[in-house]
Amino acid sequence: MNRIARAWDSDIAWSFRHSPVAMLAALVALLIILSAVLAPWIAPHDPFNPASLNLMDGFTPPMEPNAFTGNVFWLGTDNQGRDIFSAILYGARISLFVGFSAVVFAMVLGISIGLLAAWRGGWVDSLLMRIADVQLSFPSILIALLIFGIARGVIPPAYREEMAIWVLIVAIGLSDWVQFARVVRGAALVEKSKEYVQAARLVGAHPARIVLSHILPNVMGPVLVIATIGLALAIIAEATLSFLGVGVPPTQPSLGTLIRIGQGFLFSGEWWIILFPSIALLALALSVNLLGDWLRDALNPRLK
Amino acid sequence: MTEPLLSVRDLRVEFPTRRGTLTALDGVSFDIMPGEVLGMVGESGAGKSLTGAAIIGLLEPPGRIAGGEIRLRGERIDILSPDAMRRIRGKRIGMVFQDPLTSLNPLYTIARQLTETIRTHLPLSEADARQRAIALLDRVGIPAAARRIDDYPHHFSGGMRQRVVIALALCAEPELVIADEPTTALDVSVQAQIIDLIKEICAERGAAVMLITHDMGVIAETADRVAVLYAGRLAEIGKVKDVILDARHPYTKGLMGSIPTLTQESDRLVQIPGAMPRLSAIPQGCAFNPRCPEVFARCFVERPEPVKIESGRQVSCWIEEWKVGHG
Amino acid sequence: MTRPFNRSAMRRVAASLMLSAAVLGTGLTAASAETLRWARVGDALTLDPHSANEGPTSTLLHHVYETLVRRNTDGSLAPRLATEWFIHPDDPTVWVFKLREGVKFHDGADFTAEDVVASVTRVTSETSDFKGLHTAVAGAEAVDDYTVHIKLNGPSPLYVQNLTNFFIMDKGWIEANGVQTPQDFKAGEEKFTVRNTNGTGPYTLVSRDPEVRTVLALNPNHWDATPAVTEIIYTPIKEAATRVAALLSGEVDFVQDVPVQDIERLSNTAGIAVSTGAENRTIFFSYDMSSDSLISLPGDNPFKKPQVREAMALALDRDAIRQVVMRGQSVPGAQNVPPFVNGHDAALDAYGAPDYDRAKALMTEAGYPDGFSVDLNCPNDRYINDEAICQAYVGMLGRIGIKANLVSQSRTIHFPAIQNGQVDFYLLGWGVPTFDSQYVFDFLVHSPADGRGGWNGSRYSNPELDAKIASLATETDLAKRDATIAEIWKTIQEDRVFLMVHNQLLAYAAKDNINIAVHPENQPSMTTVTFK
Amino acid sequence: MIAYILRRIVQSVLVMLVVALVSFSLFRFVGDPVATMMGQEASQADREALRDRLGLNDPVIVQFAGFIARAAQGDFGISYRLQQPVMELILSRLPATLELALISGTLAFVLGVGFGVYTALNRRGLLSGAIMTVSLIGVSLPTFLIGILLIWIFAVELQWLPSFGRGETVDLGPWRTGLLTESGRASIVLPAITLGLYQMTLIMRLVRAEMLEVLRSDYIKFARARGLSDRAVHFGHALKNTLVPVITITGLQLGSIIAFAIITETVFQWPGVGALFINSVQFVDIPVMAAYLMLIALIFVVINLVVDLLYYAVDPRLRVDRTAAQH
Repeated sequence: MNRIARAWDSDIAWSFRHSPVAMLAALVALLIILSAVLAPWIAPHDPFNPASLNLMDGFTPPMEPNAFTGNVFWLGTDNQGRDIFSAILYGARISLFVGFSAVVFAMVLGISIGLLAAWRGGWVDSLLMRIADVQLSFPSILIALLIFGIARGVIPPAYREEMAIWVLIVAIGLSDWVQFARVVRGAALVEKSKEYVQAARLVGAHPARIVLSHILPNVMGPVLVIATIGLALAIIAEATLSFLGVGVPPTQPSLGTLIRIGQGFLFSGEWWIILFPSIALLALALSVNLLGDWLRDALNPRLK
Repeated sequence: MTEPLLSVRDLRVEFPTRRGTLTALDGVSFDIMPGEVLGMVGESGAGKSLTGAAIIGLLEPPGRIAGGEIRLRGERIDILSPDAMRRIRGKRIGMVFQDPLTSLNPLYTIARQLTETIRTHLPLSEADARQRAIALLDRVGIPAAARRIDDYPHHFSGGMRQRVVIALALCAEPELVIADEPTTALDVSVQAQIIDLIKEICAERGAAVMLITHDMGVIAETADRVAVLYAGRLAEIGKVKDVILDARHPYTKGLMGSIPTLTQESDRLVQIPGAMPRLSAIPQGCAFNPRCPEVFARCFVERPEPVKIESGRQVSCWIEEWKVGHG
Repeated sequence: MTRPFNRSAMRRVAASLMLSAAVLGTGLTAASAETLRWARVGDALTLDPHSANEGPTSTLLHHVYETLVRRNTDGSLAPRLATEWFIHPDDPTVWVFKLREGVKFHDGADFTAEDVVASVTRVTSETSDFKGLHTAVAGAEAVDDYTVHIKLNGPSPLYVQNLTNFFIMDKGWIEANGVQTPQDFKAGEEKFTVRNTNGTGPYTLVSRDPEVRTVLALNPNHWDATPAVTEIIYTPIKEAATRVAALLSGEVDFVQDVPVQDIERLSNTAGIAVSTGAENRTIFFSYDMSSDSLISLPGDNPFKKPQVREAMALALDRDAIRQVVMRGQSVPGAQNVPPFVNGHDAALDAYGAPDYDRAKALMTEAGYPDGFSVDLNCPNDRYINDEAICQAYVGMLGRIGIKANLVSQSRTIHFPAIQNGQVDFYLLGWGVPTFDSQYVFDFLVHSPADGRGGWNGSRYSNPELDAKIASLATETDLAKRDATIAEIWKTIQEDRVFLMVHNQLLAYAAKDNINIAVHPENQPSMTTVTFK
Repeated sequence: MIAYILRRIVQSVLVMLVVALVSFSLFRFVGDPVATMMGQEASQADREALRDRLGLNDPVIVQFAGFIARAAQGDFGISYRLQQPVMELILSRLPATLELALISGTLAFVLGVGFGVYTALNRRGLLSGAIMTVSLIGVSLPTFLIGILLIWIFAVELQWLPSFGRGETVDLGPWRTGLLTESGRASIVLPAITLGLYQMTLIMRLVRAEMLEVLRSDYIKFARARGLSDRAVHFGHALKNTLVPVITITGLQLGSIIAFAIITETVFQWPGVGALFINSVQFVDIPVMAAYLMLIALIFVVINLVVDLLYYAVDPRLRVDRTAAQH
């Protein structure tokens, strides 16, 4: 722990303070995350409650009163009369929820597999790493689609809608664990051979304890980097799947779904339906990516 | 007295970092005479390798020469254009690195790497360059050089590879060879052979050698003179014999204690308690003061400048200053 | 003919993309005047002419296969492969067809009465999706080479109205390829007829790449006047924006399914003309009103309660859907039949404003004060803004406590699910090619039995009504028949079998040098297209 | 060498078997084929008869063996959705995807390596910064959004390029190509850019990172110390060493390009296997999904094998343990 604390105290914080890009990215990411988390309290409308929508509000341009209802919406409304601003907040909420959950899932899975491989060694290691190799060559979007397809076949239609978001999380998470596993395995192999771990083993300390107290802190840096970049990837994967129409249901639009809806109105003059969600998605993914990039450089002094 | 081949005066190397500028070398001055072997000794981080890198103009950014001058046969080389400096590297100053396993490009044959270097510096045809390369390999002791020249680096053992590296460093007949810990990465059994080879082949060609090592034993056997670096400053410089027999600087004295452990791989000087300070935390006054057994008040206040105590012998220590002043 | 791409602009982009001009070429080939590049949202489901009774499928097939009779845009019948048809003077249960002479199939075989007989046998077989139109048929007989008798179970004065999508196949070809029965579409059967055709139509099949493109070329031996369009390239483009972009960029000549939101933009684009017109098609919701347990609400079925059905009707704001979702491109109504079909009644078609208070009261009365939750199945690639209509209604239902979970799927999944009784609550559209209400009753209202009720997803079953529906087929007194139709409609409306939304308006967009009129059944024939 | 290839082939077969098991499980356990093929009203006897006919009552291992045997002959059954033999469908769509993948892959590789090398060599340059930032935006923009943007700008507003499909195609035997017609070539531009952009940024970042790593290596330092010109160091030594891992990873990327084509094909209505797959996923068209999976696995295995052999050819060290060489 104090290793992290020390690192935080020194290099990272310094580098952060002196990187305007990182600070701006962090600010944007924080802003989006905060407003997504607080969406139910700060959003003017609840776009997920169909009963609260008034169809007549549909297609209201930004900052202009609706011709029928006279209502004004900051960023306009979509074809169902959903307030785009609220929809973006709620959509980002879904995107972030899926993103974070998928990354945590991938991280837990990857770290466990990585540690298991390193600890057991032998055929367990070869088998797990071979699987990782094979999976790495299958792009995550394909694996996610496949899992989605399987889920579609296995889950009865009645539950599909409720399960959709979990299917998405599992699909994205399952497609993303390999990076974590590799880093953790590598670090664990190095640590495993070190004297103190051997000593701890001799004294009879539980392997899990050794692992948790000695190995994990050492890989926190790279894991954090992978997790950050993974978060951006997961957000984009979620948007892509929703855009392809295999993600969340249309009544609970994520950013990708909003863009899919907006695409239909690209030529008819309702530009705000696609523009604002796209900007939000780009801002979110870009800021997280910039943070990840910066973090990687900051944690890897050799690249300085 | 002949003109020095290489003359370093008040060399100062700095690394600007986010926490302010670190001074890695400070006020380092020494000469190397033609054909002479100068040993450069010190612990890791003392600045030995940096000195070598500064001389051939390959300091890694953001490191830079912040003061002093380096002259090669009287000509300033620290302010040359990158291209002019490049023409000196390999041609007039050759360099041998620590690890022969990583010094050679694994994807090219020995022949390609040798002829490429030769033809960069000498106006030879491909065939002539190859002949020269074979001769060189032969000279550095590669058996069946004509056949093995087309092998890839990984076909050679560590010791053989270092011989190839030496051949590469020497292929344009440089006047000075900087050998940066040329044996550290090698098996103990071949270390002596390589050192001998360097010494022998340079002597044969009249090239001076700057031998960077942390091993006082190697210095004792090989060098004409020795420079002792501590925390980026020159602690003592003089003839090997003098320094060994009559070390003046308390640090050198401690260092001498490590000579008998010639065969032992050790980067730390067990005889002196404590460790060399980090560059960011060099104490005020004499950098050695926390570890010095003979420390006294002045050492904490003022930094000792090198004191010339006899011809070619300098020591940076208040005790010597005091002796000279009162002698 | 406008050139779709500006050549020098093409070069500029080529240069800026650092691609060699050789890779790119110097422009796109413009379609020749005779080729019509036709885009619509989905592909024909199959090329088997008796396998899927579905609009886009029949539309394409009309270019390859032909029917005995065809319908004019005013609803009247015109000769096609039959030159004359009448009820046998001696036997009211027999329809007589005089066939056109000198017609050849694409493979060169002569068209004769035997072919019609074989086609009748095929279209009435078990796996036929059109058998509901031919329930009255007892058998067919070739009297001579060019005369066919179709024998019915009883007198059926309107039977000929059912024949506008009855495609005639070649007997010899059927036998040679072993395709005596239609492809079982529901079961996903593979058959020779799915991708091979042999009709008498004005165009022959050149190539077919399902979901990619289908190319048809002029049949030089066709009996009728030679059309202006000599080649048809039919391209399904699922994404609405891509479809519009393709027309805007000149890659297609004719877009049949113009998204309502793009009508204005396209109308204002130079070189493109948009025409709109009413379609013979209603869009409606329906629900399983007979099962005791719903798939998505096990152990209960609120749709069985009349109050619930009434409440759902009161919650439907048709005008809002017209205004926002359809952008005015629809004619809302309450009777599930288009205005120009026999049996339409303006009084029944009148609809009221939504009344959410009354609806909520009815829900409470029905025992669902807190509403209930159910799946709403919806196609997303068939009707104009189908998914958006469903979504809008989900919101409206939400206001009376009904939580409808939108399950939005491709029509290729949606339709079999309805036919297999795997949906509780769904959206469907229905066109009436016969221009008579019986068609609606036969497929949507009659209990699923006796070859009828194939699309009766509500599983509505009223034996009394079934009898009345069955009587329509053989009733010769047209006044009496119309009265029965009115009675049936009255019961349907009282029982709220359908929750009618609106009649679709169609919008076609094409290059403005192409004359193409909106077809009320949305089955435009490229033979009628002319160029300016 | 032979033994090495054999080992790799055996490994490839094992991978294929594992993927086949997944495919088979899809067939066997996801979505009851009987339920899919028969309506609700089918009788129990009918169902049993169909089960028997489909061999679903055999032991699972027998079914799996049958599946493998049929798969090896390219028989994946009939698509539930399009009622066409799956293999026929896939083969008819494959050329479209392969052409798109190859062109965008080439585009991505050439530009990716170029930009990567440039940004690595000019780390602190303004243009490098700009390229890196733009590349990050490229990574952050989902492919579908890029596609929509390109259609909007180049097809609708400027009307320079087609927005969908492959244009005119020409059949060369079983291979339907769009590259021989003007409209076909114009049609591939936007999809190829859309598909290649993301891969390009990946390759660029990879090349940059590898190149920086290589530039820090000892043999580069030694090459500089030998006085080789920047040009020789950067392009003679650094680039080649950079490209070895880059080529292997890029080779594997080709497989992912084919899979990533799913999105591009959807946006551009490109009639390839990706669009086929996504429609199949929505329809739960198991035979097509299973066959697509096997196809991608096969492509992966073949590419992997080719990359291995390439690696074997390029890297003289004959590093058999590829996993260690990967990153």
